[in-house]
This record gives sequence, structure tokens and C-alpha cells, in this order.
Amino acid sequence: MSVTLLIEQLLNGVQLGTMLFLMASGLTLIFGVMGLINLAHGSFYMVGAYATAAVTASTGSFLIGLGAGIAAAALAGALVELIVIRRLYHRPHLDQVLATFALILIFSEGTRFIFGSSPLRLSPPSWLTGFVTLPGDTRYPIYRLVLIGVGIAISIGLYLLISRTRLGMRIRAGESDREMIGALGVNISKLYTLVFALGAGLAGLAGALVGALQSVQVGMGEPVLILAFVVIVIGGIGSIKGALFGALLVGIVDTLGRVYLPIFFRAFMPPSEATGVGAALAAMLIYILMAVILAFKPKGLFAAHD
Amino acid sequence: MINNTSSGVAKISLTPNADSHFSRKGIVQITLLGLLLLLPVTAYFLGHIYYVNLASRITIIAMAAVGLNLAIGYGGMVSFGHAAYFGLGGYVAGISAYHAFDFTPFMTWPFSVPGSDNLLVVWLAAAILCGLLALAIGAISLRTTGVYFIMITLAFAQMIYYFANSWPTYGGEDGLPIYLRNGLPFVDTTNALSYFLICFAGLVLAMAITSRLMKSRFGAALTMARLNDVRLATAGISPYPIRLIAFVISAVITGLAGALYADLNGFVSPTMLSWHFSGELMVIVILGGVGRLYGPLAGAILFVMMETLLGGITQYWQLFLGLVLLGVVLFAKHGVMGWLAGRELNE
Amino acid sequence: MKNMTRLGLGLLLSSSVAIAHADDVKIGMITTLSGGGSHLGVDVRDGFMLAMEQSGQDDIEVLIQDDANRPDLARSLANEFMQRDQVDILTGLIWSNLAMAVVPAVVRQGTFYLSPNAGPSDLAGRMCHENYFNVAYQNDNLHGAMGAYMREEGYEKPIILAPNYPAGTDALAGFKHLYEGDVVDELYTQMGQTDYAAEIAQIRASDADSLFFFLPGGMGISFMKQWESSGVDIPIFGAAFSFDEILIKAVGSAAIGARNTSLWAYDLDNETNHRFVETFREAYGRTPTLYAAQGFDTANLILSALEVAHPDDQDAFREALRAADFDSVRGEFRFGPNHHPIQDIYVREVVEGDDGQPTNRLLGIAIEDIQDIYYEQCQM
Amino acid sequence: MSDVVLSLHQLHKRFGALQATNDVSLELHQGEIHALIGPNGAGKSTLIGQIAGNLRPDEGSVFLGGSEITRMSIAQRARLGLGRSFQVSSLAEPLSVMRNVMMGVQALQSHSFRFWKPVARDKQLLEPAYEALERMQLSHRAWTPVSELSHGERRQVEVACALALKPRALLLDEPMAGLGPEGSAKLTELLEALKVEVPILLIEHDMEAVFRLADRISVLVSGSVIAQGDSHAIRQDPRVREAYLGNDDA
Repeated sequence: MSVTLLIEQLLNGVQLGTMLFLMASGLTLIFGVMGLINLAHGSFYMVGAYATAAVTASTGSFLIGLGAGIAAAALAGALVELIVIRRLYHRPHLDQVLATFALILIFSEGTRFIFGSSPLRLSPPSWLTGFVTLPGDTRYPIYRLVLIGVGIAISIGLYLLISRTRLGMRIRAGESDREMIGALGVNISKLYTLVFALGAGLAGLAGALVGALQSVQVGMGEPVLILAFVVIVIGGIGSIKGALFGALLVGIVDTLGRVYLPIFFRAFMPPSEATGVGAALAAMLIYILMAVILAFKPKGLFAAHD
Repeated sequence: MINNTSSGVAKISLTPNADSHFSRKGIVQITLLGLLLLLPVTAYFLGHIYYVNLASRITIIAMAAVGLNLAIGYGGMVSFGHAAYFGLGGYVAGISAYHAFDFTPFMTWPFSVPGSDNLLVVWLAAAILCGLLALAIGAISLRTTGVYFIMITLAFAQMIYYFANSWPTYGGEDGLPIYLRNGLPFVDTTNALSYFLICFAGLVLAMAITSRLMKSRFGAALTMARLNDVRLATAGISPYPIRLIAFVISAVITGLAGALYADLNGFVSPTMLSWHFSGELMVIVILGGVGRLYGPLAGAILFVMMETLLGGITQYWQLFLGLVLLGVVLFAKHGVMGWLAGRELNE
Repeated sequence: MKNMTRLGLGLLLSSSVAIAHADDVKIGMITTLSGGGSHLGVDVRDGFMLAMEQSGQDDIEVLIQDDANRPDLARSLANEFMQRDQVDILTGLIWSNLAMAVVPAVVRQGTFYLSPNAGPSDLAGRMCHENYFNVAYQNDNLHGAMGAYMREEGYEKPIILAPNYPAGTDALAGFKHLYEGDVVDELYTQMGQTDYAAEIAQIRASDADSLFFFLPGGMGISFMKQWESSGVDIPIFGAAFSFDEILIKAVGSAAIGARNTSLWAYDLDNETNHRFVETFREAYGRTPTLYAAQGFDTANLILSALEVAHPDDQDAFREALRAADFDSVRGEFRFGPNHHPIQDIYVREVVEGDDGQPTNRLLGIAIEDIQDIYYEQCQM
Repeated sequence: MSDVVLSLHQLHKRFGALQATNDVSLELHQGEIHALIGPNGAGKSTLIGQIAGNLRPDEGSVFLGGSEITRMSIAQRARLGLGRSFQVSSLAEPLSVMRNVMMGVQALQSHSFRFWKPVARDKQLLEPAYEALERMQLSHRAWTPVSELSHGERRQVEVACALALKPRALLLDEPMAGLGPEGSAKLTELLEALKVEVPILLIEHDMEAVFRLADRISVLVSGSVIAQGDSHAIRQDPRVREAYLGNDDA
């Protein structure tokens, strides 16, 4: 296989990874600070995409739409935290799983009720369509490069937020000792709402950006949610660094597996069977990766705490 | 309770007071089980086959939840991947019937295994395969705890889901129809009532086994592993093998329910393996009441009835299901059985 | 019909839509109204109900249930319809896998089933049944027709792409059967995949002169959007399943120029079709898709047969269905020996409509009188 | 020296830069109470962890009744006869006292994979458990849930749980912590009676109890044993006075 194909696939892997990171960082923050498993995180991804599509359609501006998408997701996050989630912090994981599973149903069917069953239209703005020619004569879509750029910018931003700001200090304090931070007089419920809204906003951003590339429809958040869980489990739940590493790993392994496994099996199988076996194995690949990692490191690669 | 006479312990009553069968809890339990048996039988003789099949569906889902409840409720192992065993059980029934129907062997190497349309063979195979799968998955997953356990069980189930989805031999995404329900000697399994009674027997057996198991030494150790695994280890019993065996038994029960479900529907598909189904099973366990013998039954009745009734009224029934569920989790912590029969006693 | 308008708006689905008081004939419709791809079911239902309304019959009751795209649910709904409601005719299923789960059991129990969409090969071949009629297409039809069209148009090195599931592999096989040449490569994606960067890169790396793909529903939307800005510059072809009026509006400009095969087009020139498109737009405020057309035809076929016989008289009713004596929106329509249609398949191109939105425009006929290849295996 | 039951040989354990255990050797003899004392942060918890099996030493070995247990799991050690109580009560709260104590008996009979016979009627389990409770003068509370017990009673149950194992040695981690003078006195009395049968390694903060109960005392400071001897010798030892008693008002 050619080198340019490999480079392009690596870029694709990184792009998938950065979008997964946007989802996973919110999930892992919420778990790290509040100790909550949030299955409904995919719903914020969907809310972000729907709001962006709706506002873009009515204003004609993708950027305004994007802003609205992030705001809507963050607002939805804050509301959900205030109404439901805060009753769950001291509950067992089982209750958290169930309540947030219920939230998925409510969000999905509610969205269908409002927007109908048909997919919504959302495209990248015209100034971001088209492609650039990279060295080695690889053509690569501008929009995907932009996604990688946004992903990197957000990673840096999160790093600065957590290591340099007051809010970040409180988040770190909350991660290491939940009782302590209350004793320090930090308004803990405000902090929780803020962190939850931040995570939801990041998910909404990912949903809006990816929605422009894919399709905006009910249930779009669920496959991404499962992938994001794989990411944070591999990285170590609660660790932002782990989420970044896990996201890139999952993105690259998944992308390369899909391309090269069928090719690999063609070396010693008839083509039609090889594509079937290759595709089947590629679909399972990241779950196998996760199982192997957890078998050796039961708390993930960068375990923060349980 | 203890009538201590001198030093002789032999004469002492060493048991705590037993529950009376005529307590509120006992009445609720007998009523639930009785209704589940009597309503379909009545419906059958009135000619309403549909309601008999609906009852079979409830019974099977309840049995799958009994299996999950053993892991979650009694063992404290929050498995988010029990659809894997339900689906595997279903696929055993489906694949076996497929080969029996086509007269082709299931495998030829290293030895020839033909398909079978005998339910006893199907059940045995489903139990063994689900047990082995759970042994492998449990052996790895039980090294982790808490959220990691939830996620790794989910990941394994997804792995199997994608495998079934993309492996073309047995229908992949499309699933596999069972054109003729697998049979039993001397019993007409295609008769709705006979099949319901088989399912009912399966459910009662699964509940009896769970109940008996939890009163045994193994159950005592499992309870301790859930409540306090350090105490169990300090007492000299390793929690890991106890949990693993419980996990396997739980998976076998759920897997057998899956085999029954496939034959009821005449169809298996990857939907049976999906994470949504794992979630729904958890929902049923919680709805009914975690760690209560009759919880899964109460939960399954409620869940299937909601699905059937709400689904008939509105296209958005899942919205209402979500709201009900949220209400139960937030406000009715002990599930339907907690509400109907009062809180569970400690012993 | 206030009831129906409300349905059309999709606000509420009541379990039983009584067209009239009497229950002389009961029709059960199991279709996908929630979950992924529910716009297909909504259109089948709306097209079907439109025909029912226009017939003015007051002795037919149509019961509608949502299968949420779940085979097990569809199966239990079918049982409910047959055992509790004693329906005479079932219809409505959208997906092949649901049809495979439901249809064999239904027809064996003596109920008629008319398919308004799916046409899996087993039901056309070895598992065909005298009570099963497919009013839409056999699954291979549209793909095969595109194969024939592309060969005709002189494309020599197509690359072909489909999800890795039975309908996907069947689609590519159907294409290759009538293309009758070598393809550059066959790519399989995951079911429900949303990112196609990897596949697009592979297409770019190949030296294909054209792309044929089968990606129904949301998968097609994602693919075409990503295709647009990839800079790969070869024409794309597909079947109508990725190019219905609702999907291409969600895709936007990326769909412009794509050609697709369909058994029907809204600008098809015949009297029945003009009336159908016009009344459908009036009733529901949107342009019908091929699914609505299939639903409409299914209902009209049933109505035509009901004029001859009641379904209780099974043999007479079956004969009346087989005669297909109704005005189809696709022009000519007749059944082959396995109760699957023999029909013309058209080619459409996606163009920018007057309102700036993409829409399909009829180009011509891809292949005439296409018949599936499975009828020889069918023994009734 | 007669009858060494439990012995530690030159244990070392590091956590990063911290030398938590530094060349510790100890012996517990038949019939004695050997107390281990030391100021906070002296490395007592780390040492207990290595004896009980939560931690593995970097170097050195642990023997119980002649067999090496250095790398065994907690459960294996328990089955070999190492009974243990915890600093913070670790009983299963919702269960009855009996069910807690029975667990040890069950392990001893190594029949946990019995799936059928109900334990509530299993005399093989009930009788030995009842005996252990009697030893701790708690048989009247047998069917009371642990959550309803007083703090002192829970301590007694902990010891009873350990006794149910018919242990060769008992490792008691601050059993007096949180007890009032009355409870403390009662437990002291019970332990004194017990040591004849089972030697006890006692980790304790309550100096009064230690000096009254212990036949020998080892003093742990910064991971090392700085002194060993009977209570009189320890009281007099200048290093102990300086390192421990001098800085601590205990």
C-alpha cells in the first residue's frame, strides 16, 4: 500500500481521535469530579448537532449556528444537572446507569417529537469545503483539517483551564478529595453544575462539527458514546491525559484496522471472504484492544482514581 | 431464638425466625406468580392465543432478568453486557434449527456436529456455551471493579454484537429465522399454551435455583463478597472464584432464556445482543427491585405491559418509558416489589 | 378525514385508524415509525392511507403499529394482528430482515402479506408463498438496473461499496450480475458507519472511473457529504434508497449530479402519477418518495382485488391480486410467477430544483421489464 | 525460644522515596501477646499490610507456623490460620452477627462451593460459630444485625470472626480504638483470657492496655524496630522515651 494512503489514513485516524476526545474529555471530567457515569452524554452531542442545524438553517451562518449548538448543549447539560443528576451523586453506579439510560430515551424521543424523524440538513460553510493538497500529492478535505485544529486547540485550552485557572484548581481539588473541597468553602453545587455544563458543551461542539460531516439524526450520539466510553476506560477514568491518549489510540486503530485488515486477509483468502472476515474483525478491533488493556491494567493506562 | 441450656449447643434453636408465607410479601409473590400462570391458561381456552404468547414473552424476559439479578442484585456485579448471553442462547437455538432444517452439519472438523431441532439438545448446548463464554469474560472482567467492570462487560458484549452483525454465515445484521419451532419428545411445542408452560417452568426453576443458591454456603459467601469482600477474604475465602461462578450461573440462566426467546419469536438477530437490550434488562431488574427474588418478574410484567400498552397509544412511547424509569430510579428506590411487598428483610 | 391529516403530520399515532364503522375487511400495517429510518415507514403509511381515503370505501379498517425497526417486536405485532384482531391482510414492513422474521410465519398461517418495500431473495425464491405478494421490487432490481445502465454508458472501471450485511452483499452481487464486467474493487463498510474517510481514501487511491454505492438511510447522507469535499472526481451512482426526496434534502448540494435507479419518479408522466403526486402534496405538504408511491400502489392493488373477492375466499382473492388490475403510479405493472413485479426501472439525476433544494429529475429508462433471477427456485 | 508461631524476617518495603518498612524482624510466640507500638506515620499500617497480605514486601519473608506465606493471598493466609481484625470495623452491616462469624467457619471447612444445603439449618456451620461468639460473650446477640450493635460489641464480633477460623495467630489492629473505658476494660479482660490459646500480635494506641496486656513490646519508628522487650524495659528505654513517649503525650 502506498505511503500517501497511509498518511491520509493516519490523518483520518487523528481526526476521529480529536472528535472522540471532545466527547471523552467531558465524560471523564464528569466522572473525575462528580464520580458519575453519564450515559446521556451522547444526547448532548445530538442536542448540539440539532441546535446547530436548526439555527444555521434559519440564520444562514454556520458560526452562529455552532455557537447556538454549544450553548444549547451546555444549557441542556446545566438543566439536566440541576433537575436530575444532582440527586444521583451519592447513589450507586447502577442507579446512575439507569437514570441516565432513561435520559437517553427522553432526549431521543423528545428530539423526534420536535424535529420529526427525518435527518436534518447541516453542511460545512462554503469557505470550509474543498480540499488542500498536502506534500506527497495527498488531497485532504479542509474541513477535516479544521476539525483536527479545533481538537488540538480545545486540548490545549482544557490543559490551561485545569492547570492555570481558579476553576481548574477547584476541579483538581474535587478530583482528589470531594469532602475537602466542600470544607474549603467552595460552592460545590455550583462547581458541579459548571463542570457538567462544560462537558455537555464540549459534546455539543463535537456533535455540531461532526454533524456537518455526517448526518444529523436521532440516535446519532449513541455509537459515539460507546466509543467515548472505550476511550476513557482505556485511558483511565478521570484522567484528561488518558482521554487524549485513548482517543487518539482508538481513532487511529479503528481507522487503520478498517482499511488494512481486509487487505491483510486478502493475502491468504479469496477476496469476498477476506473482506467479510476483515470487516468483521475490524468492527471488533477496538473492543479487543480495550479488553487486552484492561486485562493487564485493570484501571486503564493513566488511572487517576477509581 | 437462642435458648441456652448449660453448655450444650445441640439443643439450641440455631435458626432465626422464618418469614411467614402469609406475610404481605408472601401474598404479593403468590399473586404475581398465580396471575402469570392463570391468565394465559384462561386466555387460551377463550381462544386468545395472542395473550398466551404475550405471557410467554413476559415469562422469558423475566427469566433473563432473574439471571441478571443474580449477578447485579445478589453478587453486586453490575454487568452491562448480559445481552451477550441472551443473544448467544438465541443464536444456539437459531443456528441449530437452521442446520437441522437444511440437513447440513454445524461443523465437520475435528468431528462432525449436526444441527438439532430437539429443545433438550439446544438447551444443553446453550447452557454449556453461555457458561464457557461467561467464564472467559468473567475471568477477565472480574479483575476490575466499579465503573471499569460495567464498561468492560459492555465492551465484551459489543464485541460479540459486532461479530454477529458482520459475520455473514448466519444472516449477519438481518438475523436468522427459525421456520419450525424446535421440539420436545411427547410435547407439541408449536402449541402456544404448551410453549408457555415450558417457559413458565423455566422461570420457576430459575427462581427456585436462585433462592436455594442464595441460602446455601455459596450464597452466604456471595452475599459477603457483595457487602464486604475484604471481610470475606479475611475469613479465608477468596472472593474471585465465588464471584466468577455466580457470574457463570447468572449467564447460563440468561442464556437459556435467550434460547426460549428465539424459539418463541421464531427469529434471532443481533438486536438480541445489542447494548440497548442489556440496558433494558437492567431496567427490568431495577423496576422490579434489585436483589429480590420476585423483582425480575414484577419488573418484566411492568416493562412488557408498558411497551405493549404505551406502544399502542403513542409513537413516542419510549419518552414515557424514560419518564417512568427516571421516576422509579429517583423516587422508588426499592422498585415495584419494594412498593408492593415492603422492604426486604435483612436475612 | 381529520384523523388522517393528524397522522400525516406525524404528531400522534393512534393504534387503530378506523376508516369506517364496519369491519368487513381488516388490514394490519406493521411499519417503522420510530427509530432510525422511520421516514420510510411514515411515507409508506401516508401513501397507503391516501389511496384508502381516495377510494371512499367505508368497509375497510386499517390498523397501524410501529415496529421501531425491531424484528422481535414486528413478529409479536404480527401475532397480535392475526390472533387478536383477526386481520385478513398484513402489510407495511420496510426492512428485509424484519420481513424475513415475519412473513414466512404469517403467510403459512393463511394470512395474505403484501410487501410495500422489502424484497429479500429468499422470499422471491426458495421460500416464496402463494399468499405473499411483493408490490415494490425484488432487492436486486435497482442495483442490477444500475449495473446495466453503467455498462451501457461505457464506464469500464467502477468501484463498488456497500455495508457488510446481507442486503449489502446482495446489492453488490446484483450489480455485478447485470454489469457483466470486472469491477476495480469491492469495499465493505460497517452497518451504521458514519465516517467514510478511510473508504474515500481507498477510492482515491484506486484508478476507478466511477463509483456505485448502496448506503441506505443516514449512511448515505454522511457518505455524500464527506465525498463532496474529498476532491475525488469521479461520477457517483446508486439506487434510489440513498436518493429519496427527504434524504437528498438533508445531504444538500453534495448530492447534485448523482444518478440513481428507481422504479418510480415523481415526474413520471402518467395520469395516475400526476394525480397521486398532486394529492399527496396537498394532503401532507411534501413531495412523495418512492416509498409513498409503493404504499399507494399497495393500497390500490388491495382495493382492486377487494372489488373482485373478499379475502375469506382465499383462492378468488389471490387470483384477483395476481391479476394486478389496478392503475399503478409507475405505469405498467404485472407480477411474475413468484408474485414479484416485472417492471421498468428508471434512471434519475439529482439536480437543483426551482427552490434551490436538490431534487430528482427523470432521465430515462435504465432497463425494461426487469425480473428477478430467483423465480426459478420458487415452487408454489 | 519456644514455639514461634508467626515470624517476620528482615522485611523491606519502599514507596517511591519513602522507606516505609526498614529491615523489620519480629516473632510471635505461643501463649503471648506481643504488642507493636509506634507514633503515627511510623509504618505500622504498611507492616500489617505485609503480614495480612494486602501488600507484598520488596524483600524479606513472613512465616506462619513454619510455612512461608510471604506471597500468599489474604484468603490463603486466613485459611492457614491467621485471624485478623481491622482498625475500622469491616463487618457486613446488614447481616446478623451469626452470618458474619459463620463465614470463617465455612472457610475452615473449605466447602464454599456447596450450592444446595441452606446454611440456616447447617449445624456444622452454626455450632462452631456459636462457640466463637460465646468465647467473646456475645451469643445473646447472635441474630442481631451488626448495624444495631454498639461500637464495643462490633469489636467483639470482629475478634469472634477471627476466632471462628480457629487461628494459630491473631493480628488485632487497634481493637480498643474508639472504646470507652468500660468497653476497653472488658475487651482487655477477654484478650487476656484468649492469649493462652492463641497468641496475639496487638497493634494498639491505648498505652494503658498495652502495658497491662503485652508480654513483649516492639517499638516501630520510621519503619524500623528501635526497641524490643517487656513493658518494664520499654518504659525505661531512653530511645523509646525520646522517639516516642517524649514526643507523644500518650
